Amino acid sequence: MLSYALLVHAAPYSTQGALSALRFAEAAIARGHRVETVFFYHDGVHNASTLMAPPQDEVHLGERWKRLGETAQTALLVCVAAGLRRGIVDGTEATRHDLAQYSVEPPFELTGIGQLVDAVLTHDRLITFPP
Amino acid sequence: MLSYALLVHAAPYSTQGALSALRFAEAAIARGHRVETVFFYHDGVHNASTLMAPPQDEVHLGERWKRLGETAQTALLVCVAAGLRRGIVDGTEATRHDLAQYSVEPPFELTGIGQLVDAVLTHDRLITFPP
Amino acid sequence: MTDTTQSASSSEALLIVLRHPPHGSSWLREGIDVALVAAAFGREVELLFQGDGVFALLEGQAAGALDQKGTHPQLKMLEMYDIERLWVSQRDLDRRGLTVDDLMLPVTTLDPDGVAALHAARPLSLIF
Amino acid sequence: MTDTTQSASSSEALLIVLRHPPHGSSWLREGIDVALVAAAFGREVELLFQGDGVFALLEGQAAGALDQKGTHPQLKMLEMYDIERLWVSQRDLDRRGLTVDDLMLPVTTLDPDGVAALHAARPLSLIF
Amino acid sequence: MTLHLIIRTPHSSGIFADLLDAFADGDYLLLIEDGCYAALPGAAGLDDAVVAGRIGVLREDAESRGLLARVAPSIEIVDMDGFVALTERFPKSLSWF
Amino acid sequence: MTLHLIIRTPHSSGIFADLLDAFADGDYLLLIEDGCYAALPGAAGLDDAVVAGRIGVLREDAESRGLLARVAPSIEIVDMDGFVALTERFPKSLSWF
Repeated sequence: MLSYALLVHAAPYSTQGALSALRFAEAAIARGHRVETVFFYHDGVHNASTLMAPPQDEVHLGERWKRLGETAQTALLVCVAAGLRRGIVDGTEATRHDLAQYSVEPPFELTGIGQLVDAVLTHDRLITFPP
Repeated sequence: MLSYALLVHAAPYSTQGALSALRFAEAAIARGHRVETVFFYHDGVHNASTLMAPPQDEVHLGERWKRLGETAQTALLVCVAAGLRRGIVDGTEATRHDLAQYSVEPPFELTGIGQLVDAVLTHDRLITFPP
Repeated sequence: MTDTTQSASSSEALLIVLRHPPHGSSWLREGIDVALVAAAFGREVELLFQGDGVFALLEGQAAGALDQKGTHPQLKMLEMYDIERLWVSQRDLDRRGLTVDDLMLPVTTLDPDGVAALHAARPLSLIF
Repeated sequence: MTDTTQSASSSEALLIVLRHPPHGSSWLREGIDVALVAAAFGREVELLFQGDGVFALLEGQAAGALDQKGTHPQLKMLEMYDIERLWVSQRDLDRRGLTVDDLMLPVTTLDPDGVAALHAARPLSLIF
Repeated sequence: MTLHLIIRTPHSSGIFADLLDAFADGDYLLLIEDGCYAALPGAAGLDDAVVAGRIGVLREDAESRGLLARVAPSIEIVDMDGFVALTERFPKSLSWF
Repeated sequence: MTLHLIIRTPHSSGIFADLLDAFADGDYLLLIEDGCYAALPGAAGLDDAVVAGRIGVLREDAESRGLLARVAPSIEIVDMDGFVALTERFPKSLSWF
């Protein structure tokens, strides 16, 4: 059994990258591995938005990530520097930046780049999903 | 004097496209033209987020677009189909989709693709800013 | 290969240029969406498949994993919207080892001069 | 051109591969940010400039319009973070009509075999 | 030994040149997403000599694009389970974009 | 007559081939953003014969990239005001990406 970290740069619904990452996570778990961390960077941070409202007949990426976090205890980490400038903020950051609304809720978690470096160093595998 | 429509596909802060579009708009106005419409499509819809919190020493794209809308009477139109799935929703759509928060406020306005077709047909010029 | 650029019925037709392949990104779907809306508004619409956009027409496409519908069902609706003029760059087919026999819809191929002439003949166009 | 792949002090160094040019996208800045954070955490970090990433090193860059700072100020901070091993693909310089004299920092060039050997020698790497 | 992943078509990008420069003995290349188009026999981009026998294409992505029956005979067809198996075999992976 | 805009480097993308196919008599090509790198004399991508004398580069974008002193002599340097002026002269513009 290996521990995996996935690095997701792809924005939701614009390219296939987020779908590929989700499919990979599910296939890895099916083979008995642990997907411990998904780190969202670059436009990948938009995957963490709690405000997605896709058509009923399309996959709801936010819900799928959330389900992965809950069922596989995968940490869903969002780069705070990449997120803040793109409108990806949780309640705490919204208050700090005087914003009336927010777009991120648990299990997604805003963190620093240090957590990505940590994931690279401590997991058995890192797989990157570009836009 | 010509009337311009700008089509912005570029996400904020990920590529230079939104900056190029803003610079073009300002230069066109300085030459006496009207920039009547900016239509945000694809990942360009993220420019409409009211939740951006960029570092102090970087341009605040949301504020710059808003200022353009207010000073030049430019319509800031956001494709609703592209926006909803990406977490770009106004208060009305948030209520309709049972979302507790929203990410779009006036002068940005969610509209259909028909408004893009209309802009192509009725303005003197259409300039596209890709990602 | 027929250069029928000059015979296009209206120089005011909206030309939608499709340059991206299906599934990998939303560009193709978003471009076709614009074409369908413009046609629904009564505007004459033509499509030009250029570059990797020729892959949009490849016969035998299917839905992808995780509810990815793809764009081939949309393309099959073109006729219903009276979008009947489909141009394809022959050189871009050649570059990819494809021929018109590999495509799912009847198209008119254009050589590079024809591609340039079509672009030049249409005052309104959008690239996706 | 010196192949010093084998002499790298630690096979556990983190290799950050930079393949995008400055200003046009945030890739370069985001890649350098990861390098600086890793170095601040005490990890040995090396940079490989490949493809359009070689443009990051071009002498004479400046801030852009609308407060675009660019990445050249970041690169000048590398030494402060003890990131001193900068590899550049000679072939990618050649392809762009550039030489090491066009670059703002001292670098070590690698031929294609050297690029492949460097990639193979580093168990930890990230491409931006 | 590195597993290389590529998601772009060979015609749309200059990545293939950089990837081939970085390809070492014992490495493997998996074509996914729009990278699958590089599996067409007529496609440009891949220097067969460098990657011969060490290249695969992701079944699901090739199938949805209508490529499954067209894949060049020298290219392996790999499903999602096989993709994960490749990441087990290769301790390092690089995604080119 | 069309104003063509390109934002990518000639090495990173296959767009230049498609753009040149679409380039007609009387058209003009303006290099902006990362497209400015195509203004380097040693850069691949542009077939001079097709676009000769009808190509410009955006000053601000070339300058920030350190390219201003390196632009090939056949390429015009155009500022933002000149960019707008080009859109006045050419009723149609196409952005390639």
